[in-house]
Amino acid sequence: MTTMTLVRALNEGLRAALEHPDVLIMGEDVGRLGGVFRVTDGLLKDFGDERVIDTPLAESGIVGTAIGLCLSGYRPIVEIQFDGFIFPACNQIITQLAKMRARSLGAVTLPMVVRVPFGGGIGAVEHHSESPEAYFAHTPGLRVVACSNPTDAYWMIQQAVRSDDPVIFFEPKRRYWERADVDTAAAPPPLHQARTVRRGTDGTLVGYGPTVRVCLEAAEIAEREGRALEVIDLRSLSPLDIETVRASVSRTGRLAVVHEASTFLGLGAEIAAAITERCFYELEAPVLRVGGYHVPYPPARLEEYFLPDADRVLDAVDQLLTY
Amino acid sequence: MTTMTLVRALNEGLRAALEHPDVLIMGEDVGRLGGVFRVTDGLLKDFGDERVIDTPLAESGIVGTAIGLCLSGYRPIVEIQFDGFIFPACNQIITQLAKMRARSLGAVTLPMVVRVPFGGGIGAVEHHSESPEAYFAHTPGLRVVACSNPTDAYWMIQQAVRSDDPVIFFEPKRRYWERADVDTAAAPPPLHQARTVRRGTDGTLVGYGPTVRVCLEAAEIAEREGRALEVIDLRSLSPLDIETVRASVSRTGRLAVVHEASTFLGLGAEIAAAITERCFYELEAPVLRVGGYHVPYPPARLEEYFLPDADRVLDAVDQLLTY
Amino acid sequence: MGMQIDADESIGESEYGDGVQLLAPDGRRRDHPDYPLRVTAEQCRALYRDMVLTRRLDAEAVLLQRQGELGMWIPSLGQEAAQIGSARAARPGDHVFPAYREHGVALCRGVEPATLMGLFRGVNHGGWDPATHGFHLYTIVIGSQVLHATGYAMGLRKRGTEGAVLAYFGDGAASQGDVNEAFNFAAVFDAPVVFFCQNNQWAISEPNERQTRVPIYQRAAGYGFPSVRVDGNDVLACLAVTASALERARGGGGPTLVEAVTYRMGPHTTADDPSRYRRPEEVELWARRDPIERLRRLLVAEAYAGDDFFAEVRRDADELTAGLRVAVRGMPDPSPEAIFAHAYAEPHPLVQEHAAAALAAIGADA
Amino acid sequence: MGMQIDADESIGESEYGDGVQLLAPDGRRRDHPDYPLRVTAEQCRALYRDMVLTRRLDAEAVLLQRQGELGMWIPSLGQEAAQIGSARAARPGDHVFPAYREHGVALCRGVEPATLMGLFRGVNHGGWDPATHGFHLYTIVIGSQVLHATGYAMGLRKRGTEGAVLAYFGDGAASQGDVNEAFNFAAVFDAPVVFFCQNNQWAISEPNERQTRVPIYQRAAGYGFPSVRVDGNDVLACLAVTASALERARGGGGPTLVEAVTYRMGPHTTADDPSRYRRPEEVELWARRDPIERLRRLLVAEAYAGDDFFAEVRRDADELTAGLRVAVRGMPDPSPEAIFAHAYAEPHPLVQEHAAAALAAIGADA
Ligand SMILES: Cc1ncc(C[n+]2csc(CCOP(=O)(O)OP(=O)(O)O)c2C)c(N)n1
Ligand SMILES: Cc1ncc(C[n+]2csc(CCOP(=O)(O)OP(=O)(O)O)c2C)c(N)n1
Ligand SMILES: [Mg+2]
Ligand SMILES: [Mg+2]
Repeated sequence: MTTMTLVRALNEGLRAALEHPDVLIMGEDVGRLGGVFRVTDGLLKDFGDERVIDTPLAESGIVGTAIGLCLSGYRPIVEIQFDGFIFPACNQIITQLAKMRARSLGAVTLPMVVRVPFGGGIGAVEHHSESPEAYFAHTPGLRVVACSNPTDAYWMIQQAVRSDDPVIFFEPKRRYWERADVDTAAAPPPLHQARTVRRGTDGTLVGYGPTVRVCLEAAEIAEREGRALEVIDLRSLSPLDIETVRASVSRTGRLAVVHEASTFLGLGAEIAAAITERCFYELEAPVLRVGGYHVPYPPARLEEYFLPDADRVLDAVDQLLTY
Repeated sequence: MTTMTLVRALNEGLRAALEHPDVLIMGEDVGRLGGVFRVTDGLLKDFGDERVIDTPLAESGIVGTAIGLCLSGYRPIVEIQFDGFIFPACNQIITQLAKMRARSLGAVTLPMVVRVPFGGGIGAVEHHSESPEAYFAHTPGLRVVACSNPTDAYWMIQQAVRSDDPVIFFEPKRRYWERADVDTAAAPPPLHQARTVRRGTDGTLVGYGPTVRVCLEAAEIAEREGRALEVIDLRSLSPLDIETVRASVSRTGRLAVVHEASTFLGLGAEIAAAITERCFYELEAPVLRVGGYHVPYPPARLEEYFLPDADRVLDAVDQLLTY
Repeated sequence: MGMQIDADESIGESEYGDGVQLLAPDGRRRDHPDYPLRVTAEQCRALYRDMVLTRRLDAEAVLLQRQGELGMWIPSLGQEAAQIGSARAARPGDHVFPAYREHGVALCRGVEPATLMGLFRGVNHGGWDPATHGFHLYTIVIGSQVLHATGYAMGLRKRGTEGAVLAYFGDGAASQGDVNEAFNFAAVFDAPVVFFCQNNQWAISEPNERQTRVPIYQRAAGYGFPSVRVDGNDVLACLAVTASALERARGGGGPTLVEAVTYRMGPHTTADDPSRYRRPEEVELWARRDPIERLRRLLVAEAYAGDDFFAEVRRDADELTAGLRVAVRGMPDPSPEAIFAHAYAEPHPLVQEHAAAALAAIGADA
Repeated sequence: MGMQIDADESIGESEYGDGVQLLAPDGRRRDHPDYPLRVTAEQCRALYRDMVLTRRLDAEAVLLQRQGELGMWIPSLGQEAAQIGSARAARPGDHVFPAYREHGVALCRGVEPATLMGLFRGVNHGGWDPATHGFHLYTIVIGSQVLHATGYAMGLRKRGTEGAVLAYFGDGAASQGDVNEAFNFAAVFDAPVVFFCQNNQWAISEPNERQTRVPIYQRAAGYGFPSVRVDGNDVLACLAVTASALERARGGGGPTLVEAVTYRMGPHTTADDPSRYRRPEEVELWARRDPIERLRRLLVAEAYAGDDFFAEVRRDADELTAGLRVAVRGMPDPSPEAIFAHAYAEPHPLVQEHAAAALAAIGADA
């Protein structure tokens, strides 16, 4: 059991992954600098510049050459420096990375991980607070996960690297510096399994990445008001562990989904649709979504009004309980 | 009243739009060839090569330079040759086109239209049958529409060109050669208004682009079985005219949404979530989604099994009626 | 607009600048100081045979398309020298990344012609195993494969594996960001990759001058690696230039860009109508520069081959096309399960759910 | 790894190849056959003033960031000559597209320093009107603006408007597909655009040799337009070279690429720690090549300016920074309505719905 930040947990997880000789790390500033968030700190020194590669500044080039490296037998872990900079790589991710296995009738395997720090709340300038997960979750052929805490970070990155499918790996950047005890010995749950992080009976809150903590905060406040909310950390966005959510909702009858991306066609929409299909008679209220508004992410001084917080979650809970 | 194909209707609409001297047409093969689908046939000849521009083969370059042309006072209509080739332009569309107005506090206006032939059913090779609309509908700052018939094509393209916001304009490529009488004198409905194309009381089918006809076929079959289905052509995907759908569902109590994109985080998910919020007590059954499976679009010889057809829609209707 | 057409039949300095030529249009060998190619009669015959088989395969595919056996075809007509010359320069251990028109290259890499046609018939998106053939799948999104090729080459270098990569793309593709990023990655990482641009003058309806203001091969210098223009209708020049570039790559010399100047004699695809954008005289001119005829002249002039040989090649081609016809016609439609089988390597519950629902519905209908 | 450092203080042939220099590090004028620049004492003083104001503005912003008044700052320290020289070459009717470090250029284009800081304070994403200043908003996604600049230039040409476009980007940006596509579009459409690359040796932690194998200015030839390398710490050379390129563009001569060799003296941003990746000696060496000091030497040696002038510039800079301090500190937070106000030009029902809900909730809290 070691106490570590989420950054450090990722670093340790990557370090463990790099023990496999085919694993590579690629990206902008991942080597000498150790990444702008220091997630890859020290890895160049310990594994050398054939394994930890500072690339030219070109996201399409990074993902595209990483595909070629997969084809020649490597398992690259690509870092996209910030969420807003993944879009130049969209063509390589959506038309190539996601489809090449199907294209080849299974002959080709692309075991790539694309790491993306995501979400707002760090007071950054434009393009540094985006939540692009729905684009990739909507893309068949990809797996998409998001960690929310150091322990998951440590294990999930290793599981993602072991997956023979491409995995888009979202890291909650505003939680990077949160600490927790990480048990590097205990066996982790499967990568694509959601986790119930708090039990409750009056309603269910679903979050992932940075909003798991928001849900927990809301649940704590609600408890003081005498309401027991269940909180689920999705962990996996594609595939969704919809069964864990369904089981919860079938007990609580009420569900709110919380994320930072626009609610319009965000994960909340999918979960609402899927849960309503599965729990039509058990739902006491429609599934509600608490999330980003349908406008570009605002400047830092306004982000507190944009980001879903415990208040907004509790408003949704109130609304759920009016039904 | 003139009978014309959807291609011809678009051509006529573009021709009308080009009467405004700031309107440009740009893309690959849009000039001399008139586009691979002939949508821009004859426009180079009639408007000259300063207005109708064959560009280098680079989608990011096309959209990026078109943004610059907007800034210098033009209203470019960009053609993406096929749905699967929009992804190299994702960065320019998502981080620039969609956000520049907000970035500039409204000082900058980008009146661009990006035309995209979309959807399957024409027996094409890979990347020529994609349905990427959800990526753009999820992107704040964009407007997204899809026409389904010649009359709408004629009017909607002109309305899109007149919009001061960027519009992603989806064209149902497998309906390109369908004919209809187009009244070029009658005033069209607003661009972002859905249209009820068939009245019914037993359930509502919502489609857009190529699936409107699929819904109509299903409704016709259902009628013979004594079921009256209402069919709505969404026309606009962002913003959604959710009120038209709500009004219908509040009468019919049942809804299925039909599209070709993966149902996972597709438009159907959003509509299901939004309608369940609005019609919780009026829904007799959960909203069902009929659409693409969560795998890459299959080779041509399998597309009949992939594309939602009347049978699959009717299966969903049957299911809706079991509740 | 429209490309400049040289009245002269030859592809000479006037039109192609420094285009390397080892076989003049009249079939005579020419020397080039940098490419002292020695070829045997046998090698020349083999190249001829490859080119004829490629052309016949292509013609057969056009027919099969007309008969509805293929949904679409992308003719390689006219580009046989560029494809065979370059492909025969590669070794079995090299890895080749095609675009989608490289049927001659596919043949050289041992892909069964019928297998190659699977994707045009619409039974799959590419039915061969890239590893087996050292020949990647066709890539339709223009330029994307050039980055894959570069990454593959980076991998070879990283492992210290003997071998080089050969990446094909077109004159239109040279405008894509991905291709230029690939040039830069290859240069920075000294990747053993040969970029082989078949400049067939057209990107669908757009002529060269809509893609670039200067010859494409000149692009490489700005990224810091050498390049060469070659007469793409001269199979010997294509062979020599590509072999030398691959050799250089294998020896640690890094990337090379080869621009092979050739011509797309047919439509862009069987769905295209080139009469809308190019003049018949241009096509006629290039017909007179036919790459196969050029090599035939050499074979005859040098007595490398007699009537027997030509008859044998014809028979081989007849056999190939006859077999192809049967194989393509007999190619069964895939079962609906194939829609779901290969999207993911590991189980995916939503895909399983979708597959179960779809297959049940199909079963119910049947 | 690590860049080669020349022991010599001067930026000469040895390190910068054909880098144009009109002002030697010791402050003496040098001639260059292609750039016969005649500048008056007044012009030199004005350039000096611009550079000093830029530096002081930058230093003040660093302070304001430390004090928490700005969320982040991107220092321009060391790049004043490249920025002022090039910006002063542009006319009011020209249009300039910056990346995000071009504070000196912003100053020249008349953007209020406090306005410039809005985005770093986090009150907006860019608060000036690009049309008013002929100065586009800062663009953070690397390379994207270079295509906008090219399109804008295509528009100027199309309308026959007098004017040219000046596009800024960095050495790292030169690796992006978008920048290379922009080069090609500009060449093909003969767009009146000057691509001004400030090669400040670093892209965050990555040195030039991770981005390119050869000097960046060489890229242009492969796209078919001229380029020139210039000593980026020589304000006169930057002025002359950019003026000549803009003139060429205005006259229908098409694009030019200028590579200004300079140095990022500070961290990448205030959040960066350059000690992790570069040696202090390198920074010290470049400190001795200071662009402002160089021009000061000229002013003194030629008696273009006396103590009065330098004192006046100091006063002006003090005034500017004092005003800036007050203005930035007094800059109010935007109201929550601003989140929704500018996303769309025309009404959008979902945005209206979201705005109503959000503002009601905020109101209820307040
Ligand atoms: C990214 C992308 N954009 C557009 C297309 C449509 N398209 C297919 S082939 C082609 C022209 C390609 O020209 P070139 O690279 O010269 O190759 P050629 O077809 O001449 O062999 C175009 C525009 C595509 N396949 N991919
Ligand atoms: C597309 C994209 N990828 C990554 C980043 C993160 N990033 C910001 S600045 C920078 C380095 C840019 O270097 P250069 O172009 O040389 O400009 P400089 O900062 O030196 O002025 C990087 C990688 C970004 N802003 N945009
Ligand atoms: Mg071509
Ligand atoms: Mg730099």
